Amino acid sequence: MSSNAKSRMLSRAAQDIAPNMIVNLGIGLPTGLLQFLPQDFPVCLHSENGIAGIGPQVAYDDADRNLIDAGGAYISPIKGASYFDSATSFAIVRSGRLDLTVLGAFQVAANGDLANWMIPGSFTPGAGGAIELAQKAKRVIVTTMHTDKNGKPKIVENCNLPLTAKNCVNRIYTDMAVLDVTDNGLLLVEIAEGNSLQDVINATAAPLILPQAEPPTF
Amino acid sequence: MSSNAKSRMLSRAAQDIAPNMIVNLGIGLPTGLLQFLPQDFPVCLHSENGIAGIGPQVAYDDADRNLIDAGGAYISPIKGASYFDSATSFAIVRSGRLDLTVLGAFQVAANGDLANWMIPGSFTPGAGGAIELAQKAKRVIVTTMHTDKNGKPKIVENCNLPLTAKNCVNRIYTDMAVLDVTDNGLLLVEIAEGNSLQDVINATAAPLILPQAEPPTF
Amino acid sequence: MTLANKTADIAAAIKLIPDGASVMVGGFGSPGTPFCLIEQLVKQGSKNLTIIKNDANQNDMGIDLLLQNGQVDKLITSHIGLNSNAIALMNAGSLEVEFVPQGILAERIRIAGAGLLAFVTDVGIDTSLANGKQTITLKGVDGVAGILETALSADFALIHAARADTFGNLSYAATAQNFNPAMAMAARLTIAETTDIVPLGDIDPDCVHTPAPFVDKLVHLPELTEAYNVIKR
Amino acid sequence: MTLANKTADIAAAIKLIPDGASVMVGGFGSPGTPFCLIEQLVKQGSKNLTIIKNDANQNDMGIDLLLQNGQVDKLITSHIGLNSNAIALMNAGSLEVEFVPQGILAERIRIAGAGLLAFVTDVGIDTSLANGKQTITLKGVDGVAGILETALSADFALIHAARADTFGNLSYAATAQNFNPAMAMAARLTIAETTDIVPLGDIDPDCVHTPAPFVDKLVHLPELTEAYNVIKR
Repeated sequence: MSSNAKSRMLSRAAQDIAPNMIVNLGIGLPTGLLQFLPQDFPVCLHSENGIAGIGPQVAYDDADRNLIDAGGAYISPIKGASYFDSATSFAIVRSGRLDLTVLGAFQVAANGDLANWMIPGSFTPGAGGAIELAQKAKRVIVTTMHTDKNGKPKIVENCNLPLTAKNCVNRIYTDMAVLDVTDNGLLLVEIAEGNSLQDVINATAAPLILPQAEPPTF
Repeated sequence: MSSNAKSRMLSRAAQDIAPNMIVNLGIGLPTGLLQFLPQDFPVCLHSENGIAGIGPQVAYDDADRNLIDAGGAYISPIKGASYFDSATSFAIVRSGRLDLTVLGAFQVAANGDLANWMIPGSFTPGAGGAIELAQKAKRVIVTTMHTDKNGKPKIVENCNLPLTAKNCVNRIYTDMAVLDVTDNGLLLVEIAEGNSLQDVINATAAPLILPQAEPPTF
Repeated sequence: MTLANKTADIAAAIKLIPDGASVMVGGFGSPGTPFCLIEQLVKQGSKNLTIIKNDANQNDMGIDLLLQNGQVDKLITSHIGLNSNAIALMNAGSLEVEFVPQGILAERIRIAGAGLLAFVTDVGIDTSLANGKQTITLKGVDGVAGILETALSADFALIHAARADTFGNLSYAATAQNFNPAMAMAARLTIAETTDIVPLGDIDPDCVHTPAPFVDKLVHLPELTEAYNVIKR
Repeated sequence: MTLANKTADIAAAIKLIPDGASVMVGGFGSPGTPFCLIEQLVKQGSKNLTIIKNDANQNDMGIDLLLQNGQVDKLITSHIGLNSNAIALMNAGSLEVEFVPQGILAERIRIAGAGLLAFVTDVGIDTSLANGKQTITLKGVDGVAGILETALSADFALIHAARADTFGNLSYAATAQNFNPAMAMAARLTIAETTDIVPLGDIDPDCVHTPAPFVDKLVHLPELTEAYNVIKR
């Protein structure tokens, strides 16, 4: 994915964050959304290792060795932050206090099934907190490349990898498109600049519901 | 119970507190044990409303309105005290961190069954924390008058009141005697000054195992 | 990034509580009881409430005012021995009381706040407390392991804090903590009162007892009324 | 009344851990990991250990040293993606790994610390995570409500605290809190390390994260070694 396409995707996904949401950004791509929020945007960022109120990342030399996010990045707290233990942190998650979580994906299915923690036989690191985030946040969006590094579609009719959670994804942002998971399947919402409708259809291994009018670009 | 008999009982029961124990003293009579401990005695007093490290009671005019024990008495913390919420407080209780609890009783049975929270039809205030204290403390002792205000024995073969916990009491201190709950029944350990062996037998509605030698007085 | 300001007018906050609501109320005895929020609920007069509180306060204070005002259908509690009015209402059959052992009550509330469904405990297993409750056997273990105790959530929680920042991070004083942290977690909408609302950053993030994600509305009290003092006896 | 002094020599404290013990180790990544206690356990060489830790640290630090030293039979964890050595040992079949979703791991530990037997959750109910687990139906509710997750206790817990008083009241710094409070509750014997042991009364009782009744031995560290710094990448 070109750095342009990635920026465009993250910038578009950042618009999903409404004021005053409590948001958990998954490790990797999702953390990148932050740079596209206005500096004084009202949002409470939660990380499952025990903080609500994450501020900007800090350089190693300025880092507090006791203060990281779940991905291991050195962070700073904003004013009004709180620290808590892991049991309390997941109490926030499971009791439905997260308005939004943004996750990566190995595969997303047409019904919103998500697989993002295990590729049997090749990569089994454990799910960390992904299962509870995916199952319990009020809104789950995925940011991912549309295809894997071999060009294989990651958006599929049915996942063949072990699921993180069933029927949990609400929206998918990729380098090629924005897709909504609906009761009737995947609705094409927007197309990334430089891609044709046919490009998106070809790169997707699930049927797409096309809008009446030409889908807008982003 | 004369104030002398009561003092003797509490003073004798206080000897059950070994150095460095974590102890919960039930509401009422048991709290009275404190006055018979040396001032610098090493013990951590827990109260289920959320403190470990209770110090002396304080007068109303000097009281911190946020600091009471479970019985509602104004207390002070000793140095090294901690405050915690109710869930954590009972985590201490149920996980077996209490070395000793001292409870009152309506009835104690020969097998250590305890009834101390409900007299059906006349008094049903709820059990508060008594059930978990009785069931989970490593050692449970009861301080009580030997008979109720009508002279009816409180130490019985079987409780007819609803149980707080089964088979939980290790030792009973009364105004007349000290009794141990053993696998074979109640063992008479000591007799309070001024009472004869026959007095104790008459006031007890359960068989007593008598020691080989004359039981010592206290 | 900035954080929402959750301060609200007391009348507007309590207005959210309709007839028939379930309401958790913090406090163990007087400490930690949100007397002002309760009094506003009395003034408002919402009816057919289910109240969840460790105890029933004492006569003529705290939730006893709701009981006396006929606003409460059911009380879930561990102990009401200091409130003769509550005992009388219960004995007269005009108040349904569900007694729960104190630590089981705290844990049923916390489990709800942790987004879980139930827990298994051996507390009370050999007594009448187990009557009517579902028992659980564990795979590979002979015999009944314990009683299933279900999560206890509520529509609202009324919380008394010593201090809060404008985002709703709460800290409590001494034994006024008690049921407040678990209840703040277990309600669908949590309203906290405090005399001391401070700017963001004035509460050390390491000393927050209830993180703000659990708190929805924050009511500033100009002062503590006489009810907040432990009763002389 | 006075309170016990729980300070102990590091070698004497770790000496208590025999072959075959189950050991909980605090920390999420580097913050909160008791590196010095772990290194003493490596030095001591206790074998056939079961280690319970959120993650496997990174290569060549923390519990990876126990893994590399062949001291660990089984690891119960949520994620080992940053430790390629752990993944290799697992794939080679020389290390048994039980994966537990992170919040379920935290709660299984906390439930043990709360003296309870199990809890019921719908987390993972529709996925392979439910395979082989006992499911529970609730009385009066149709269908399976959730999975029974059993309490996870251990013989020992190794804890890193920012500060402790001599009685063992602990406070943690920032995200170094993580699994430490629940693990301190869930072990039969809890050993905490800190560079900062203060006299009784120097920790505000309202700011204690782990109350001393959960702590058995307290090891003073003269200083933090290089391992305590988050690794540069």
